[in-house]
Amino acid sequence: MSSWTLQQSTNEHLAGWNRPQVIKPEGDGEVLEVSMGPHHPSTHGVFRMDVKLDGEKVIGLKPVFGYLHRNHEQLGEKLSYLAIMPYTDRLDYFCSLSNNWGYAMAVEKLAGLEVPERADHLRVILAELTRFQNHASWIGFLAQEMGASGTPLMYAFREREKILDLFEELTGSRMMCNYMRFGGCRVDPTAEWLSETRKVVQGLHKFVDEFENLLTGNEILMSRTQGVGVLSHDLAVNASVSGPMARASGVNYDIRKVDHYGIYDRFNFRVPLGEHGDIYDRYMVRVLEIRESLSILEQALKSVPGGPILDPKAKSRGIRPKAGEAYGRIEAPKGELGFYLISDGAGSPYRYRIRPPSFINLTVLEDMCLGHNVADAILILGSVDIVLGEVDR
Amino acid sequence: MAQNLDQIFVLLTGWMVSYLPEWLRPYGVAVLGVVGVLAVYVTLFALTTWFERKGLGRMQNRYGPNRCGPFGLFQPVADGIKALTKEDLVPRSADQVVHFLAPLVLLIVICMGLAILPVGRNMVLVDMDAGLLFFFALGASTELSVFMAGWSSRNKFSLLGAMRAIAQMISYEVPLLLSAISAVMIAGTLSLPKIVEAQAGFSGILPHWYVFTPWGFAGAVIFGIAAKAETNRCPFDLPEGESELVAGYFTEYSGFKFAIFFIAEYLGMFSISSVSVTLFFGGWGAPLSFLTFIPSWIWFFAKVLTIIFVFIWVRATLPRLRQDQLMNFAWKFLLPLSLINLGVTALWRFMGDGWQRWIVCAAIVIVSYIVLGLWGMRRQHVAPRKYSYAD
Amino acid sequence: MAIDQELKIEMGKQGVVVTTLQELYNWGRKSSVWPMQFGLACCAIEMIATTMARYDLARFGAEVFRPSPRQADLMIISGTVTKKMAPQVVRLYNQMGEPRYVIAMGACAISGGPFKQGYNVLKGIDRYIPVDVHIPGCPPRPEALLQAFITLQNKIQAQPLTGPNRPRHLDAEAQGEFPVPVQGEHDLEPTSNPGVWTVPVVIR
Amino acid sequence: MKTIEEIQAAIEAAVPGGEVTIVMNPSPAAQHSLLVGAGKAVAVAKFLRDDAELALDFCSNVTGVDWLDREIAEKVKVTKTVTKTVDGVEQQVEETVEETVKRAVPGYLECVYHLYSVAKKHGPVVIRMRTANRSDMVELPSLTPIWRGAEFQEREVFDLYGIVFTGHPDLRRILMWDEFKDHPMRKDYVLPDDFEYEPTPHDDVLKRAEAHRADVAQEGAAQ
Repeated sequence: MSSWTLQQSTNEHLAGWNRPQVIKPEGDGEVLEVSMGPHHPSTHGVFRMDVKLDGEKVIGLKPVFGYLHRNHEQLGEKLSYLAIMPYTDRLDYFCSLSNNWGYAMAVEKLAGLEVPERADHLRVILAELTRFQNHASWIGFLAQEMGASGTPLMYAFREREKILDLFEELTGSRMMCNYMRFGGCRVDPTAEWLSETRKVVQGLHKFVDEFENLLTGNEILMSRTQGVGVLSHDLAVNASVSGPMARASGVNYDIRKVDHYGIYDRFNFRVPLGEHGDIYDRYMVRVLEIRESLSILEQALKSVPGGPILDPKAKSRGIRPKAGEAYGRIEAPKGELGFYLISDGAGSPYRYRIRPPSFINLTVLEDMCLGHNVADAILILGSVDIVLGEVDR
Repeated sequence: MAQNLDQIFVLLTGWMVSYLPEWLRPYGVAVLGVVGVLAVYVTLFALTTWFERKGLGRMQNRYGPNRCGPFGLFQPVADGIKALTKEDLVPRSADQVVHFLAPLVLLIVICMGLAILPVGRNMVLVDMDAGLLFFFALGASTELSVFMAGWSSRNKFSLLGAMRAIAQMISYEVPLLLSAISAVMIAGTLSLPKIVEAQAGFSGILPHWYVFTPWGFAGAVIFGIAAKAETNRCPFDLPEGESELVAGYFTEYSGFKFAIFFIAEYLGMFSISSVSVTLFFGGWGAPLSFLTFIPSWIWFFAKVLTIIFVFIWVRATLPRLRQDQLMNFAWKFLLPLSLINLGVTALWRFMGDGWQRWIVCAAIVIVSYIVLGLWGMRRQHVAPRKYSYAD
Repeated sequence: MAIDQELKIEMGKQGVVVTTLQELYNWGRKSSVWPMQFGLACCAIEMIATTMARYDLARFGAEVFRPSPRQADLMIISGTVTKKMAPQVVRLYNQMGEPRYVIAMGACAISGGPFKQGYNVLKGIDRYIPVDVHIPGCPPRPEALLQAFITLQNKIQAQPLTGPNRPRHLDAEAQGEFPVPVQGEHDLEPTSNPGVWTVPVVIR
Repeated sequence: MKTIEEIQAAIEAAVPGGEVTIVMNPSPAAQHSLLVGAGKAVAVAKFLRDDAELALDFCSNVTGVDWLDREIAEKVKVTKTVTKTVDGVEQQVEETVEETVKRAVPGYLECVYHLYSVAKKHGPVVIRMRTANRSDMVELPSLTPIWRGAEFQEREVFDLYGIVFTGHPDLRRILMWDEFKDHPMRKDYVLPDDFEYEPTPHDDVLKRAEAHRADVAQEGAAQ
């Protein structure tokens, strides 16, 4: 292998509209360079930001990744298709079931498998429950980063535990569910589980109301988040920002609506959009989104049909798709989660690639933070909703 | 009997001192007083850390510490033992002397502030004529030690924390002083026991506390907010700013020095709550006329603990402000409001008794609060929003 | 130092608490273990869940998560330590004041776990720093972390303050600072700290 | 949305000399892709983004793929002059024989872009670029100036595969540390770790488990 001299980072030579602007320090130009992370209470794990400060104003910010680079992609290329499934749990460890679905869908595309009705319903139910607990915890973490001593986080985790109990009862694990299979799901839920889920979903409505009463109208929260970290519509699209973050910037793009994957066509739900693209919009879009999730959950739970949960033609163990490639993507809670698979006919993929939403959403972190305070930079990072397992893979 | 119980500590001191020779007695009184006050406040500190952890836990649906002793009451003892025996680390490049001095300076200054607090009838260590002035002078010098800590650590987070602390504490000193002055204007003295005496007496069963007047209520609120900022408590805990600056100015402190910062923070909280109790809540006076049989010092500490509870409650509820918002709040909201409040106090003084002054003063306070508040919110461009859905 | 246990229990019944300096010191240490607010990967979420309302680590006096290593006593290695992160973990450990404890939480922290075959994954943090308690699981449930915490408390309680088995911080000759590995061209250098970890002899 | 052939025709009309060829995908997913020559790749990408009908403004996924040097066995018809004995007379006869010829195909590194349109809500259009070989001609033009979303992903491809993107604003290693020299996602990368001394060898565990089972069986029999 040959080696190259690395080009040093310069933004000036490429004066495109979609590059971060360059801010010069005021006054005598003394710049304080602070490396926030990899150990920092608010970087959601082992993320690092190299921040240049003029006073408290951020005039430069470079994200540094890789502190949790666990080689998912290379491991995937050594493992069988089925053995990759538990690894997808550990990508975005808040939303293992969404990741399962994304991967299962990519393999189904690659191998041409069908999913039975019942399994499709279950997938929707589990993915929306996952979205709910992810967004609720995210709101808690955002308040935590604002310095709210963890009270909102405690309330969010109280509800999260209820949802995790459901997951555990169905799949056997709280966090690492490993539930989806190619062409369906692994375990058939009992009628009791479904009625228990209905009960929990009923209770979640009250929780969202209570949570919003606590937070949405709070003046400190509003003044901390409104007008901070603005991301324009055009930059969001150009920088491939996806998920709630893009929708907060007014990008009308929800893969559930665009790709019509699963059975999302059958449910009535709306896609909330923000106008300003600031942190408050990201917060509100998520709050409204979990309300829509609850409505999807209620519709799906009403109409779970009987029947098998696994495509009888599908074999999960020892699956060997024909040579070819497939890109499957879903609307994960954090954005577009894609899996790109190249098969050469062997038992393990030739190339296994994850398109991580939170990693790509971080592209615009510098643009959003420039000119703001350190405290705002922390909030803006929090508003992106990153999970390091997925960012670094 | 009630009289004796009320004065029990005074009598006790007198009895113990009576065994000393005549020329030693003033010193005896001083030593006993200092030891007594320190012991009480340090016990209160231990109790409050426990109370805070339990209270915070209860507000968050959990138990809080409950393994050490009954209800976890010995938790502070365990923390104390650990903090005392923990290794003391000093960064290699730190300014060793200043790094060592900073917590000491803070503790000494704050302990000195405890001396002038009237904790009960006839129970004050030093009855200064200008006690309040002395207190604020000491309060101003805590900033120095915070800055010493932040600067000497040679840590960027500490430095940022120290800068924030200086800016914040200097800014909030102004509304703190201005709101205290209105009480001084009415009482006509800077001596804390005399301010308490000025609030003695009852109309019917209600006491004559300053907080029950329009200017006093506004003053108490401003004083309370500024006090939170002075003691770096949430929502003004920016100098520590755990989620932003790791641990702010004491990031590099460990072991007992860190414990001293911890103690000093709590003692500062006590002393400033004590002063606010003295200025606006009638000091050691009973809240209702038929409750005067309960000793004065019990009332004093009950009031202080109530205010501490409000501190804890606010901590469990509110997120933190940002630096510029903090400054805006101090200079553009609290400062004008406290200046207006000074005018209202003067008006109150010169309008004489009668119901008119109640209406006029209350109207001015309320209108200025609403106008300033709306103006501030408008300038911040902060409002709830309506959201639309895609097709 | 030695107290007759039976006599002690008897006196306890009479309302007289007898203790030794060692017991008091160990009790203080074990009841006030402040963990560092330091999450690495998946297990960090379970660590957070442990501090939340349902499991409530605060009951043991450990809810004071300090973000600064100077003020923390316990480092919970909650997740995969990658080779890029390992030097920082060792440095953080060096920055903690004695007495300090380490809990290796989860399969990854113990041995690399499911990611062991990865090129950037350290095969267990005990290659560089001494670990007090290992918790298996991927991730361990919050109950497992509580169990580990109680195990650590029992371990502290049982430590004699003198003699050859005394804790490291009371041993003047014990190593205080652990060498931080360097990120080399292909791998960490050295790949383990021989003072802490030796290559296990495999008998086949 | 246009079919892949129409897109190819549109590109060739708009960008002359774009060297666009279609790579068919035989799997049921049928996501066919366009192989774009490195020379005009930026122009092609700009066309794909700005064309009113395609409007592929969203570069979702950027991937590197490593294709090793391989040997292709091909059946080739060869005409030879063979000396044969026909009817007792030696003659020179021309004969066509099928032979298997082995041919070494140089490997290459590939970069795959998945494009979607947010404005028109269609996709994916897959474009790929290939390097000349795996060792020294590993330069490809960066498409970050067209789609900002490719910035970190191209850095990642550079880090893990070693494809050098010319025109990238900030090409540094992203996941591995700066001192690292290898490109670990390449198929011929050798792990630095020696798993030989790892504890719990599997055979040993199995043997012990069997012994244990035998013990339990014996005990059961004894009782």
